[in-house]
Parts: sequence; structure tokens; C-alpha cells
Amino acid sequence: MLDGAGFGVAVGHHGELVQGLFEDDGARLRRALVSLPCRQLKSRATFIASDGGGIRVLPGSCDKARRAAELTIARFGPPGTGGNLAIDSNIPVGRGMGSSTADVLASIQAVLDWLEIEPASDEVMRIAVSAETACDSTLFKQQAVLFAHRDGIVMEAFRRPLPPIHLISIETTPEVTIDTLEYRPARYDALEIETFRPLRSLLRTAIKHADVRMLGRVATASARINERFLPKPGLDEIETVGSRFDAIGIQVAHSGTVVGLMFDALDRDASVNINGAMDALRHSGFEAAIFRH
Amino acid sequence: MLDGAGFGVAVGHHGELVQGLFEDDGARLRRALVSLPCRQLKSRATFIASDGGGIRVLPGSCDKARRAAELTIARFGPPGTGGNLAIDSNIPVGRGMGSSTADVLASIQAVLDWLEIEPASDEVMRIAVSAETACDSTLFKQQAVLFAHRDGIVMEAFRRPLPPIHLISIETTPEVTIDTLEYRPARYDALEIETFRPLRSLLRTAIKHADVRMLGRVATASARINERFLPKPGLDEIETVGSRFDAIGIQVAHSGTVVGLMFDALDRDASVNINGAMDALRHSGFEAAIFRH
Amino acid sequence: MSIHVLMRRLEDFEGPRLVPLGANLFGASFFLMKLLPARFMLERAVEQGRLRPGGTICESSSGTFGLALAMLAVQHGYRLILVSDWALDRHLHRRLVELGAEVTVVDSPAPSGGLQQARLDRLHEYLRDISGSYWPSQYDNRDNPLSYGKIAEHLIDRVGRLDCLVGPVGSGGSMSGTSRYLRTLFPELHAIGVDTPGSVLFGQPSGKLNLSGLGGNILPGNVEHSQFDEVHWLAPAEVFDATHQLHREHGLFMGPTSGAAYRVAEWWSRNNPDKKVVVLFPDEGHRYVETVYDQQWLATVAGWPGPLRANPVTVGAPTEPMPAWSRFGWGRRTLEEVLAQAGRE
Amino acid sequence: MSIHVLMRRLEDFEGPRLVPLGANLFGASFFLMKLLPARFMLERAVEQGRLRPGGTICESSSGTFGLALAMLAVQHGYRLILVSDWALDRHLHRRLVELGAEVTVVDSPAPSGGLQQARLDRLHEYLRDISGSYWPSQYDNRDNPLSYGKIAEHLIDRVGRLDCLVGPVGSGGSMSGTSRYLRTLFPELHAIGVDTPGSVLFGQPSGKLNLSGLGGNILPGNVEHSQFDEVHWLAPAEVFDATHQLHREHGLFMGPTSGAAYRVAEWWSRNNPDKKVVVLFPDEGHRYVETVYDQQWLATVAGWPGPLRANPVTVGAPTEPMPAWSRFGWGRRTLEEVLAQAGRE
Repeated sequence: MLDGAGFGVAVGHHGELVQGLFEDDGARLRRALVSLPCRQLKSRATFIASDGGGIRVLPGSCDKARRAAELTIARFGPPGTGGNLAIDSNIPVGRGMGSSTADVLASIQAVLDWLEIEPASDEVMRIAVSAETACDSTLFKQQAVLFAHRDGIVMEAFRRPLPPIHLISIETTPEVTIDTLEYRPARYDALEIETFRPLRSLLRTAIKHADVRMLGRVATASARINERFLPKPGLDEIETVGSRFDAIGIQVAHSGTVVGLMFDALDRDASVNINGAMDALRHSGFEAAIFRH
Repeated sequence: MLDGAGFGVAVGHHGELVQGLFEDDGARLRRALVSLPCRQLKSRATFIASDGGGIRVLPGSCDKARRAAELTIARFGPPGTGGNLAIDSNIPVGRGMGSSTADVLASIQAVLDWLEIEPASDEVMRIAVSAETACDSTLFKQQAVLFAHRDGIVMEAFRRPLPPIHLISIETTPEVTIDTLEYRPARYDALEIETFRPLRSLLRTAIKHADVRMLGRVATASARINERFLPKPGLDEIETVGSRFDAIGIQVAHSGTVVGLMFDALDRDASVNINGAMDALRHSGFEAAIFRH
Repeated sequence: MSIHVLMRRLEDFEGPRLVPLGANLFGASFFLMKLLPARFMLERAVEQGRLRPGGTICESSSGTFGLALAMLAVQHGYRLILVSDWALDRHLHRRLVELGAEVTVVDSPAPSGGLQQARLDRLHEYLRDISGSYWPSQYDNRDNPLSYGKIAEHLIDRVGRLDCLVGPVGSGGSMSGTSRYLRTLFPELHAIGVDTPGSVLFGQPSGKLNLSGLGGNILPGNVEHSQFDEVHWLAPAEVFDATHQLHREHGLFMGPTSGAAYRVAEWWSRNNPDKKVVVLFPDEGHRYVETVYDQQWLATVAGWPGPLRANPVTVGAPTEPMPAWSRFGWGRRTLEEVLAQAGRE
Repeated sequence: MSIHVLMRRLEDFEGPRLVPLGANLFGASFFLMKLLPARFMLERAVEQGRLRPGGTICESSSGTFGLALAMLAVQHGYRLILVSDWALDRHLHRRLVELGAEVTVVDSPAPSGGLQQARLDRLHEYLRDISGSYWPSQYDNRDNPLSYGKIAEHLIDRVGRLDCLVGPVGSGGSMSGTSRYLRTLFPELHAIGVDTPGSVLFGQPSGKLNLSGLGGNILPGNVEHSQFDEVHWLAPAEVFDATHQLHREHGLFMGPTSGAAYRVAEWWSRNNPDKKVVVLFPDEGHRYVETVYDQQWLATVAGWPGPLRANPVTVGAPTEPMPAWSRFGWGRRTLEEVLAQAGRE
């Protein structure tokens, strides 16, 4: 049992389609989000067990990943298990792109892979939230979910996965990074809280009908609400470029610095429009990259 | 691109928790089910590509798996791709335990693995239904879903995965096998159709609260309705044994021959009860095996 | 499966609104409970070719079933003839007429069976004379109880597992149907029917009835007696008092059958605090502003304003005289079984 | 975030029931639309310490807002004082009293501002004399429009993307609030307000009003004029005719403000067949059985039974005399902008 290695992979994201405060059963308000996963962004974890001696991690900065591995062993593994955890990730740090959650999830998966067990998704999410205090919804690929990222609870599962979206990723403040955990959660006012209600219903409808244009409306509205808390320099200008090139909306990292200009991946003209928008954005001095679904 | 091999794994199931006819949007009636996945039952597929020459499958009886691989290549792969598909499965055939769906899903995954792409769950399910005319819901692990198995559509996604259930698996007619595709779908009457409404709402509630006892009620009711179409010899006797040993319910393969006596996997007394029930069932001449979650 | 016919334009009005009335007591307050069985019966009649496009629906009703039919007839293009009697509220009468229903009011009782029978006699004349006419016959149509799967679904969605269902019994459809569906999942469900003295539904000798919607002088085929664990009978003054209590204490302005059910449910829930109880409130109070909700009218009611019984008296047989609130342990028996035992004692 | 106060016992009654009225026209039929803003205002007042346990709520209302407050007060233990006038339906009056509300009827108009002002004067006396009293003030309380996010949510859930919202304007809360929330997602939403001649809400010179719930002689702070693309004014006879049409053709028994909105929505929808329209129906017809739904009363209404305009006349300014159905392209402007332009022309 103590031989061998376990592997795990988890993806990063490009911020959120929606993030806000939503009523759960019993009118309880919960912070929740829908992450926009990016499969180009990956964290890979390798776990090699040893007999005792605690868990060491490389790079040493991935302390939450180490903690996640420890928690996974404490919950499922043989007592006294130690080991070496190696993380290899291409997800930018401090941009609100889920580097930390991806490291944590990949590490949990690596330990589970080594243990050869496959617990339910809610157990995995509970460990991730314990390790990190909050966790994105990137794990949920089969159905899109509205995920209470601080409670580790699915508030609502939608009927379908997210429809395919191409993105132009814009780094609005290349010189600034944000520590997600240090960042103080938004204090939404009553108007904002009530606005999340129609956002949620359009989100539900849009996913059910794979209507990316309506999804773009939801993302744009959420990005706008977030401006009061973590404004993105140049957002108006990005939106204006988008409207010239038939973008379906903008979305942001609600606790990060990136902005995404969204395009319908199933639209025949998407490539041409994306190239046009890229030129226009670069011309305006934005640092932009294309993320295809 | 044409080098290398792709691997895929899919699990079988022990019949369904529920199967029936349910109203969708616009009051459209759809046949749908919730499979009860069994991770001990697995089909593993290996795909090795070749340049042209069609797709060959081993064992040759797995024709639907071959067709699934073809459809996957037609949808995602380079034109003209051929190859060898090998299936290795421990799922009993003709028992309503999803051997065929598992072969199909494993084969699709193997081709996708070789292509290094990861399409959305709804695309995978569409291919599976095309290959097989119907497909179980075993793919959906993160959230339990009510799945329209002939349309390949998720009718409803629930907030949580299925709670852990231990099973005593009983083969009611060892000498009989059933060809799922040849088996004529149940013609439910109005009372049965209306009964699926409260079943569905208790299913939703039970999954949301991880209430296995209520889930047992739902499964038992569905098994009872199915008696008019594909009766399971000895069902009453199995249920009586169950009630003596605190089973939470019975479930059946609605188009197969197996019956499951369900136990709460989180109940401390489950093991003792399962052993007691096993003895009682064997004493009554049943062919029974334990499937732990 | 035959063609799935849809008459769902008013579907949003079919389900109840759930209101917590106590720690474990929930009221299911309907806009018009009969809308669901009426729609279901019509859909099924069309599916089975018993009702054709533009056909004529004929029914005997002085209450909510007639209104439900009228609302559906106007949506889906049917002619509607309703046979009614003096109990028809004048505002409701006006509404039915504006909805295009042809309303006939019968005022002399039949030699046997009273007004209810006289209305049926008139109804049968229409059915005989109008070709292609269709009679929903809510009292005996099996599709009436069959339609309540949707209500069972709704109740489970809102309160989860139920231990007890309480409701008034008129046609028998709602209580028999809903209990049956709920018992598929909760076999131990305790079902309590609420009736009134002088109603033959649960074995009382036939007498004059002063409560529309509760009990009757003819036994409907849709009362499935073996679904009931317990039956209560309330006298009119008690029913009206409870109706006002429901309004005063919970803000729910409902008809008298709701009041009757509320009194019984509140009592049972108080005595079984660990059980989850749902009580059915079939219609709103508007039809009763000139009767139940009018103090002058109430002053003419026998036994008003009381004193009233605070608890039911348990009777030995449903055939006993019942001056006021009485209860009997029905024990899921048939009417014959209960009456046979009552006769032996 | 402050404490999240819950007063949700009647929450099931807050949302509308959706009814298809045409290919792309949906009616949102409310039990009592004011229940949602009333609950929301009270919750917020408790959160912010403006309403304390057992406190006294004082409000001026002769209609549904008063009923909503009374239903909530009885649920959650508040004393309620309502100042009303002759327009209070007697059955509603009786209901309010049974719910424990203390109802004061003002019958002499103030020298300026008429009855509406006289009621406000009386209200202010109560607020001054009763310590710990709280005035919801639905006409100016920002929490009124704020509460309609839930309605926007509900409409999107049921019909998806909306192109046009039509509704009567009284306090301004429902149309201003719902439009605002919907525009967060559908900025191009076409919002149509329905008013009546003689109401100052959209610039008519103040005149005698014969329609409760539609328009007013005092301009509420909650009418956010810049939310409206188009405004219609209907005379009483037109409103009542439309109310009967809504009942006759769709089985919906609603109050006159619903009828007014229906006429406008039906016309706009007919002229924009590719647009999805939702029309708000704020309350049911029961309060009007002795007026709008009574033919004898109707015979006393000026201009009844017609002839009536089949289409609106487009006016050049909202200040023009309007003998009958009129419309004006408001263009999301403020009242000042519109009146300034009207003055220049």
C-alpha cells in the first residue's frame, strides 16, 4: 500500500461567470460563484508516499496543497503516512485564475489516486475548502453548478454543462497581484443582493438552453456589480471593443485582475471577430491573449 | 497523431434506483432513470489507432462499442482513422447491469483519450445514445441526475451525488438473461405515470439531504411499479428479509434480473445486518453477493 | 400510451401555496383545488375521445368545480352547461355567466335524494338531448382522485416526509387520491377525513346539510373509505368558528371546508407534536362574504356563537347522533366493514 | 451585511402565476402584489431598527397594501393602524378588522391635496402620538421598488428573455423596480406604464380619480420616470371594459388596474408580434364585485358602455386633455425633461 505514486490533475479558470450572494433554502444567504474553467491552465500533482515523516511539497510555496494532501490522508489514508508532493502548474498566480484551488484539487486527487479510492464530489470539496477556506467550482464538469465556495456546497446544479466559450484574456493590471485569501469579500448592498436573483434565473435558463448570448448578459452584469469592489481598469473600453466585434459579453475574475471578452465558440465568425478584437485591444495598449475552448 | 493508444474506463451498475416516465418542460413525457452505479463492475477499453481500415473490436461481440468508437472518430477524429479496440469487462451480461453502456462509454473515452480531447458530458451522452439507442446515467458521478436514457438528456440535476449505499445483490433468475434493447419498454398506465411525480419529488429531497432511508422508499416504490412489466421472482420474500435486518429498501434492474437489498453505508450496524440478511437469503435459496459502496 | 393532450394554460393556478401554521403543521392553501382534477378529467376525456373539439360539457355543481370547468372551457373552446341550486353564491353565478357558462338553477327537490338528486335528473336530460355532450361526473370519475399525484409531488417537495394528511371530504377525490399517492412512499401516513353530521359519506344517517363542499346526501364512488385512518364530523357553527379562527390567527381567508379541516388538523397536531401534518384548504373565502364572513348571517346559524367543543368526542360508531364535533377511528376499513361492526354492537 | 430578518410565512403568496394570453403575451397574475414589497419593507425596517418587536405600523391605504400589511402584522405580531377613505370596499374593511387592524376612515378632503392629503394628515397625527410607531410609506420608501428583484427572477425563470413589460402605475414600485432589475440583463427592455387621465404621475393636470390603484393626485417618489419608454392613459369606462374582457376571454378575474394593463399589452403585443411581452396583474377581482363587476354600478359610469377607442391616440404632450385612451412616447426621460419640452411646444 505504501509503494507507488499517485497522480492528479486539475484545471485553472479565467475568473467567474457570476459571483455574488444568493438565497439558499430557508432564505439563508450564501456567497457563491460559477467559475469559467480553462483547460489550457493545469496543475499536475504527483504524490509519492513514505512511511511517516510528514508531507513535504515542492515548490515549497504550495503550502495549501501540502495541507490538502495531509487532510486527505487524515480522512482516508493509513495513519502515519508521509510523502513527497510535487506540483507542476502553468496557472498564473495572483490573477484570480484559480492557481491555488487547482494545486489543492490536484493534490487531493493525487493522494486519492495513490489510495485507489474515489470518494464523492462533496467529500473532495469539503477537504478543499478546509485546506483553503474557499474553493472554485472547476471540479464540476458534467453539470454547471452554482457553488458556495466558502461552504463547499453546491447551491444549485444546472441541467447541462457550460456551453463552449472562446475568450480574449486581458490582464488589466500586469504589475499587481492579489492574494485571494487576504482579499476582503465584497459587502454587497441590498440592491446588489436583489439583483443576483434575476441573474441567477437567467443563468439557469441560459445553461439549460445552451444560450451563450444570454450567458454573456449574466457575466457582464456580474462584472459590472464587481466594479464597486475590485474595479478593472479599462473595462468600459474593453466592452466597447467587444460590441464592435460581436462579443457576447465580458467576464472578470471577481477576486483577481483578468478580464475576459467572451465569444460564442459555435459561431462561424468567432475566429475573425476574435482576431479583429485582439488587434483593436493591442492597439489600445492592452495585454491580451486568446483562450479557445 | 495516429500513434499511441487511448484508454477508457466506465462502471457498470446494479439496475436503477428509479425508472419511469416523467414530465419535462412543456409537459412532454420522457422515459428516464437514475442508475445505481457499482464501482466494482468495470469495463476497460483500449484503443490503438491505425491508418484507415476501419475499426475492429475484441471480443467481437462488442459491436455497440465498436460503433461508439466509430461515431466518436466521425465526430472528433481525423477522417479515415481506423484502429483496434479491446474491451475487458467484469460486468455480467444480460442482467440489466449496464455491461453494454459501460463498454460503449469506455470505448468513447478511449478514443477521446487518444485524441486528447475532453468534450462536454452532453456530447459524450449523445454519442452513447446513438451507438446504443439508450444509455444509463453511470457517467454522472458529481451530481446525481434524472437521465432520459433514450434521449440522452439530463432531465434534472440534483444538488448532490448519490449517498453511499451497500447492497446485497440477488440474482433472481440465474438461468435467464435479458437483451435490454430487445426488451419492450414498459407501457405505464395513468396511475403509474402520476405516481412517478411524488417519486421524483422524494428522490430530489432525499438526494439533497443525503437521506438514504427516503431514497430506499423511492427505490422500493419504483421496484414495485416495475413488477407489472418485468416481475422479479421472490421480491416479496427478499423485502421481508430486508425488513428483519433494517434494510432501507429494495431496488431492481428495471430491464434485467437482479434485485438489490439496500443498506445505509454510514450505519454502524450495516455490516452485521448485511451478514444476517445474507445468511437468511442463502437459507431461502437465493443466490446473493455483497456489493459494498 | 395515447396522445398526450395538453390543457395547461391555467396550470400555474393548480398547486397549493404552503403556509406554516405551527411547528409541524402546514396549510396547503388552494386558489381553487378543483382546477387540477377538472383539467385532468378533461385532458383524459379528450385523449379517450369522450370529449371532442367544440363539444359540450355538462355538470351538476353549485361550487368550485363549476367555476373550474368554466375557466377551462373558456380557455379551450368548449360549451358548458351547469346545473346548480340555491346554494350558488350570486357573485359566483355572475362570474359563471360572464365566462359563457349556461347556468340552470334547480329549486325543487326530488321526491327522493333531495336537491342533489333533482340536479342530477336535470343534468341527465341535458346529456340525453345534446349530442356529443360529456359529463365529467366528478363524484364517480376515477380520473378525479387520479389527478392528485401532482399535489402529492408538491407537498413532498415542500415539506419532505409527511406523517399525517387532513382534509375535508366532498367528492372524495382530493383526500382519497392524495393519500393513495403519498402512501406509495409513506405507507404509515395517517389520513384524517373531515365530514359533517347528516352526511352519508362516512355512515351518518342522511340529514339536511348546510355546508357546501363538505359531505353529501349521496355517496360518491370516489370516496375510498379504506384510505382513512380517522374521521371527524363538525357541526356548522363549529366549522364557521374555525374558519374565522384560521383567518384571524393566520391571515388565511378561506372557505368553510378549510376551516373544518384546520380545526381537526390543529387538534391532531397539538396531540402529536412529533408528527409532520399537512392540512388541505380547498378554496378561498370570497364566495362566503355574505354568509360565513357575515356576522348577521352567522347569528342565524344554530348553535352560534357557542359554546363550542374544544376537543372532539370519540364515538363508538359513525351512525351515532352527533350534536357536535365527533371523531371515530376508521382504521382504513371499507364502509361495509365499519357499518357491519356498528350494527353488531 | 446586517442580520437577515425573516418574515416569510406567507412567501408562497408573493409571486405571480403566469398565464399565456397569446403567442408571445404572458399575464403575471398576482394574488396580492403588495405582499412582496410589504414584507420586504418590514424585514428591512426590522433589520435597521426602525420597527421593533411588538411595534405599531401606521399606513394610509384603502386597498391592497393595507391588506398585505394586515396579513403580515398578524403573522409576526405587530399592531397595525390603517387610515383609509370611502373607497375602502366593505368586505375588505371587515377582513382588515378581523385581522386586528385598527381602521380609521377619513371622509372630508383636505383643503389642498384632497382625500389623499387628508389621510396623510391623519396618519401623521398617529405617528406623532404613538411612540415606536413605524410608517412603511410605500409611495416613497426605496425598499418598495427594491423588493421586485424577486419578480424579475420569477419572470425570467418562466419566460426567459423579455422584450416588453407592461403594468399599471400607482406607487411606482412594481414597474420602476421590475424594469430596473430586468434592464440589468436586457437593457433594451421596453417598459410601458399605464395611468389614467387626471393623475399627476406622468404630467396630467390633477383631476378627480375614480380608479383605486391607478394613478394619483400626489406624485410618489417611487415613480422613476426615466424607466418608462411609453405611457398610456385609459379612462374609467375603458378600464372596466378591459377588465371584463380579460375575465371573459381568459378566465382571469382581476381588478381594474389589471384590465387597464391588459388592454395596453394586448394592443402593443398585436403590433409587435415578434416581441415577448409580460403584463402585470396586481390583484384579483373580489374587491370589485359591487362595482366593476356589477352591471348596475357600471351603468352609472361616464361613457359606459361606449363606444370605446379600439386603439390609443398618440398625444403630443402628457399635459393635453385626454378624453379617452391616449399614449405618449416617454423615451426614458425625467418628468422635468418631458414637461419642459411640452412647455416649449
